[in-house]
Amino acid sequence: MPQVSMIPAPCRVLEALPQNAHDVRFVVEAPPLPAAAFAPEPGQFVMASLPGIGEAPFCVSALPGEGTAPGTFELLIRRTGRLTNLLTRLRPGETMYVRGPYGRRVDWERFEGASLIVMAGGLGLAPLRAFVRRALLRRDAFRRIDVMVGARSPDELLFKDELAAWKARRDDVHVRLIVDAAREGWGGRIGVITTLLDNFEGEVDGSHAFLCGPPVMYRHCLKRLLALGLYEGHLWLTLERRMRCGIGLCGNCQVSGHYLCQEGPLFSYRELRQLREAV
Amino acid sequence: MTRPKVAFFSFGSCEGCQLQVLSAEDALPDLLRAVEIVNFREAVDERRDDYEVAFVEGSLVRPADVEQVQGIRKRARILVALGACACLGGVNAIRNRRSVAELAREVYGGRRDGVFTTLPDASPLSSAVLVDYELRGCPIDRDEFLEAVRSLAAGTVPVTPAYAVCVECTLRGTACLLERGVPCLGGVARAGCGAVCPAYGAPCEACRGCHDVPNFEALGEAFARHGMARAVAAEKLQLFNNYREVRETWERALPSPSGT
Amino acid sequence: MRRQKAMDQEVYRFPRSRLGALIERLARDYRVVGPVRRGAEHAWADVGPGAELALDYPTTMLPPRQFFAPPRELLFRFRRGADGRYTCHEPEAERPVALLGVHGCDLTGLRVLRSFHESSCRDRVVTGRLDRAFILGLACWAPCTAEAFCRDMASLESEAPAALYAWDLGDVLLVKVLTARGREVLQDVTALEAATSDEQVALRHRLRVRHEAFPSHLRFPPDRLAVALEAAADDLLWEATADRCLSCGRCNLVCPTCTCFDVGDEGTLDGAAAVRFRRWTGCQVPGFSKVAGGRDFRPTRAQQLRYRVVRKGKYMPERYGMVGCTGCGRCIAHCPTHISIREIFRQVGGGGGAGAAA
Amino acid sequence: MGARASVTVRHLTRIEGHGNLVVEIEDGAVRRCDLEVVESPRFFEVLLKDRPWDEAPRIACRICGICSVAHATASVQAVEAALGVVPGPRLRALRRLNLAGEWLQSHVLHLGFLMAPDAFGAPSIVPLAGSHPDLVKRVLRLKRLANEICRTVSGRHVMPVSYHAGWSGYWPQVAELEALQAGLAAARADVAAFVAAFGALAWPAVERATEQVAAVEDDGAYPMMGGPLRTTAGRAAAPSAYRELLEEYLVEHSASKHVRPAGERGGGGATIRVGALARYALAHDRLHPDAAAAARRLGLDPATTNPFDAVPAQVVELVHAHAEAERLVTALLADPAPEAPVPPRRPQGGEGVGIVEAPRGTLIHDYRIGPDGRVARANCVIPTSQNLASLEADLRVFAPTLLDRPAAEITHALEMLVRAYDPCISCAVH
Ligand SMILES: Cc1cc2nc3c(=O)[nH]c(=O)nc-3n(C[C@H](O)[C@H](O)[C@H](O)COP(=O)(O)OP(=O)(O)OC[C@H]3O[C@@H](n4cnc5c(N)ncnc54)[C@H](O)[C@@H]3O)c2cc1C
Ligand code: SF4
Ligand code: SF4
Ligand code: SF4
Repeated sequence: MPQVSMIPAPCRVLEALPQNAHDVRFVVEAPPLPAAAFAPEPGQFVMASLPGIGEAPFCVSALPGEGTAPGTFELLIRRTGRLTNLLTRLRPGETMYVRGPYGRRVDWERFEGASLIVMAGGLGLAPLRAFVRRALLRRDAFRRIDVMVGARSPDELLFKDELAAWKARRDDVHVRLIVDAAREGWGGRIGVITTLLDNFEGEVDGSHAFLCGPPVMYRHCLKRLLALGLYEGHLWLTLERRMRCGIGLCGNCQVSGHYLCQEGPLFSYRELRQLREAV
Repeated sequence: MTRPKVAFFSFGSCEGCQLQVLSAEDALPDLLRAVEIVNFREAVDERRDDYEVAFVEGSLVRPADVEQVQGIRKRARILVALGACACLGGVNAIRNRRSVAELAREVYGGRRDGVFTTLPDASPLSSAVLVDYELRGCPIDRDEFLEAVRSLAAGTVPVTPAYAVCVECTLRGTACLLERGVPCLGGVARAGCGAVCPAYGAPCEACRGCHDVPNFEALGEAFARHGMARAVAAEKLQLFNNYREVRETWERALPSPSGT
Repeated sequence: MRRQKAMDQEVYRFPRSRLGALIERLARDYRVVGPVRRGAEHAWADVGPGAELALDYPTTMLPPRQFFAPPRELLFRFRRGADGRYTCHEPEAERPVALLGVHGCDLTGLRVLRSFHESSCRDRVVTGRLDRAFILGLACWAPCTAEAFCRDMASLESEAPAALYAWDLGDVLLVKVLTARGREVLQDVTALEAATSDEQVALRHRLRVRHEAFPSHLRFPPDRLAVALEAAADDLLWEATADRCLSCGRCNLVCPTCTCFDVGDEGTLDGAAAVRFRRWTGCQVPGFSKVAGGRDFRPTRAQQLRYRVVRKGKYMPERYGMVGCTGCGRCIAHCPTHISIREIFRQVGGGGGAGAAA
Repeated sequence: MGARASVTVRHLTRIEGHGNLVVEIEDGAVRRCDLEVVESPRFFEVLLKDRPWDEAPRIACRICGICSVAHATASVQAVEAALGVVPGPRLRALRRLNLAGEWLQSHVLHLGFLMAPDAFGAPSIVPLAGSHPDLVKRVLRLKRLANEICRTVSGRHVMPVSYHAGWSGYWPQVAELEALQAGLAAARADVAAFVAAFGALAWPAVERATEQVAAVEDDGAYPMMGGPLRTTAGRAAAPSAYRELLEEYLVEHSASKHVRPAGERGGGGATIRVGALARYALAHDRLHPDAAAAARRLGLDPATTNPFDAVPAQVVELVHAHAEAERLVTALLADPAPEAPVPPRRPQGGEGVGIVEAPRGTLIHDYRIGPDGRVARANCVIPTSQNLASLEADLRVFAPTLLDRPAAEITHALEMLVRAYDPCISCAVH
């Protein structure tokens, strides 16, 4: 395996679109890579940093050329601490420092011909958005597509316009939204995301499911989907761990000896079940 | 990034933390470009109240201190506690288990009216106001201070190590004092100082308080293993961590030393 | 057999008085480092005037990995250009290092370091330093500390990756040539005289005596650890042991085979320059398994302690082909509460795991 | 300006600690002239009590951030006196080097940060950086050098960590001493520039007789590491008998004790003064030749009692401290191996007094150590406490001479006098 440097490339922010009080959607110029082009796959991430402040992993939430201008990609960054306080304040024309993409490249042929179930809680939609976009781009390769999105409140919902656009595609993709609590004016469902599985009309047999969200959501959705009969090798989760290097060196992301930054962060439940302290 | 207006204040303390600020020396010109100092009694005449960031040193020891720090809190957008006295009570709190009358008897032969007024407990700032950030240490570390200013001026939060002083001691290759029977608190103490004390031949006395997951029972065991009474660990913790709420974290785990 | 083999290869006499000449020779090409006395302890340090090479040292607190992956290392500097953008500048490669007097456990440690970096986890800076280093190995005649168990971990007799390997017989050292570079250096400072038959007899005798001097603490081979640790995953011993743990992290930091690091930034107040550096950390250092928002994925002390031990005994051999513990005993000797990986290995391996050997 | 005037400055700036200046003038006479010390005590004498003696220097140094090396030194010497430890010559040299570093640090801070603004008409050193960039650069460079000396010897300047009875927790490496040597050599020009800058200044004159005190060393060195107390009135006392010379007493308006000459001499309002001027008066003939030359250049009269002459006296001492540091570094380099620890001859404890000349004057720590290895009693006599009575008396002499000036000027002049004394209020109250 070739050595990958930890030196980032300066990347111009093209658009900075606040989603709510703490999430910002960024359209970013792809890093100019000398050898290969910057070609992330769904589920992969980049390390983004600001000099003198720090560096952190962020999932690519829209891939270059997949509904984006070529040579650009998107990140969705939530303000939570030292680095993200400042990243979320970047304006168009300013620079963030990016290296990657990192993480396992999932072979998409394995999903073809199957139905897809996507379940995203909160920030979990950031990585899963890239999956849905890829699937819609190659719509013919899949059978039914179900997208379930949960959020704490309607304000917290990410990519609202895009969700509406997906919804408008009707039977192309079955989009259902749910929020923990709502103020007046919310016509949709209220409750936790698992309840969307209560009278699930989609297909389970032979489907692939993709999950991303807070740890509690994993525990409950996992149980429900397995109970519905989903094969555990078709249940995909993304794991969050501290990652300092992204290239399998720093060890922070280890689970049972596995370096998630390289072997993940996307895993099938079948793989994860073997790993102590994984979920 | 605008240039924040900052002020320095001090309560019961030795003013060593402020001196550490003045010891920024080669970084002072940069510091003065990064912030506008509007109040720093130890070094400048000017005094204004339009500060955004207040750095406050010292423990609250007089009734008037409480009012004053509340006033500072009202004016400042960000309040940073500087040093062990302000963050923990520090050495000032060693006295907290004695009455003020007893203290006055010892030092002033019982006289105190008109000379001074003193609160029953020397307390950290957090006993009276909300503290946004703490720069620990007795004294604070000059580089940590500059890093904190840099972070605040940039609009984000300073970072503090979550781990033990032993980490820094080991990284700099200092031979462990505890292994030689010296009562070192490094195993429970919060790092950030660069483990200067063990490197210069003195045990760590936890002037930065404790790290994120201190195990005081194990500390007692470590002391015992190296030929000291468990109570010695408690006695050492009294040096900087004797303020009521801080003491409660370790008191139950360790036998109290006799007579104190 | 092994003892025989030692004699088959090129083994030469090296008068002790030539050590100074060897250091001088190496200093032409390398930064020369060896065990040096510091008060009551020994530490790896530059040898030269005022810092005498102490080949009779027991062991050091920090392992030789400090020269290949330093405790704190500058990754690169950021410099702000006229356009406000930063460019990154890596530091220049330092002088290669010559390490003198490395014991079997630490030679093994360097091999583990390499095996880690030859898996998917490749660090060109670290392997580059390993490639360029010159190492003089040194045989031990007795356990360096009461905590050492190198014989159990099969590292006592390790010789690679040394260029030269020495047996210290007092006035003379017998030196085996292991690499071409080793031979080149050796012949610059000695006449490549073969060991006398007396010396060969003396060496054979010392090796026999040595075998007795190293007691066996574990009664099973290290390759059984993986299975034993798996079986003991839910043993109560983890909790009971962790009750004594301070989470001080010393066990991680002193270990010759720990590789984890943290990354941090620092910068000047005017923002004109910044550095990104890495610094040793480990699975028993508080905060290691935290993610943003404060959640900890391996929150209990018992889980953290188990992780370290299982990584050494199971994950590392499974993934990198070498057991991650060399038996150097550092983590035991330097643990404030003397938590002993040897004792844990002994307990889990004592015949079927779970508490069987309490 | 009417017949009545009053000057109250709450929380004097550019001094260490909290003090208020209260002056009331009526019918051309000064009715009240007090330096109120409103700092609350931290009760260090009680904090030291019952603590193991090895901790004493580390607790005591927290009395004051600016002179923490002096406190650590006085404290460790008190412990050593109580335990019967006689430190070796090289350990004493190491400690003296650290004190020289602290003198340098404190005098540079006082002259450069606190007095220079007065002298050059600025409210602080910040605008001085624009008007006198060269001086400010030198101030910062010398301060850094002073810090570096203390860091090398004791880990840091504020709260030194290496002080133990009979041994040092750290012994500087040859390379570290060599770096200091180079730094000190390079700083000679900065020191000379200080003399030049301050030599050109004129200060007011306040004439009032006072008895000046310093601990004058037995071996002929300029007062620094302590020794018998001597006064300009010809009195003397061994360290352990300091009470025969000095008497602490309480006043209503100050949380700091005051000090006067002991015995009947204290009756008639007699005052004492310690610090650079006192040392100069008592031992000017012991200065390093460079410092003596600086004194001549500044025209500093050994017989002066004008408190403003403390400023040139500090300049002279700054030269001396620098030269002393150079001498000591060279001596330590000649024999850089650590000195063997000296064990206590009287481990069961007893009484001990430790005296040093802190930058601001004579500092006394007086302990009793019990057979349990703990401090049984502690008393600390602080330079500023010894100076307070003298300072107030000088204010009373100075204030009437200012009456024809506007209030702001009176205030400023009086503040300058207070600053000239370089009071350290945190210390004084402790
Ligand atoms: C695979 C993966 C994908 C992710 N994808 C996304 C995403 O798409 N969107 C999103 O919003 N989030 C994502 N996250 C989470 C994101 O990485 C975190 O929110 C981010 O790391 C928070 O960093 P912070 O500095 O703002 O927060 P904090 O909680 O303040 O983190 C602490 C910070 O302090 C600094 N620090 C800590 N210790 C030290 C020290 N000793 N020295 C110097 N500095 C120190 C570090 O730089 C660290 O960033 C993802 C995480 C992972 C693992
Ligand atoms: S000397 Fe103290 S801080 Fe350092 S490793 Fe030992 S116990 Fe920890
Ligand atoms: S685990 Fe302990 S005994 Fe094993 S190599 Fe590491 S430090 Fe040495
Ligand atoms: S050295 Fe011992 S006490 Fe410290 S973290 Fe390791 S096991 Fe725990």
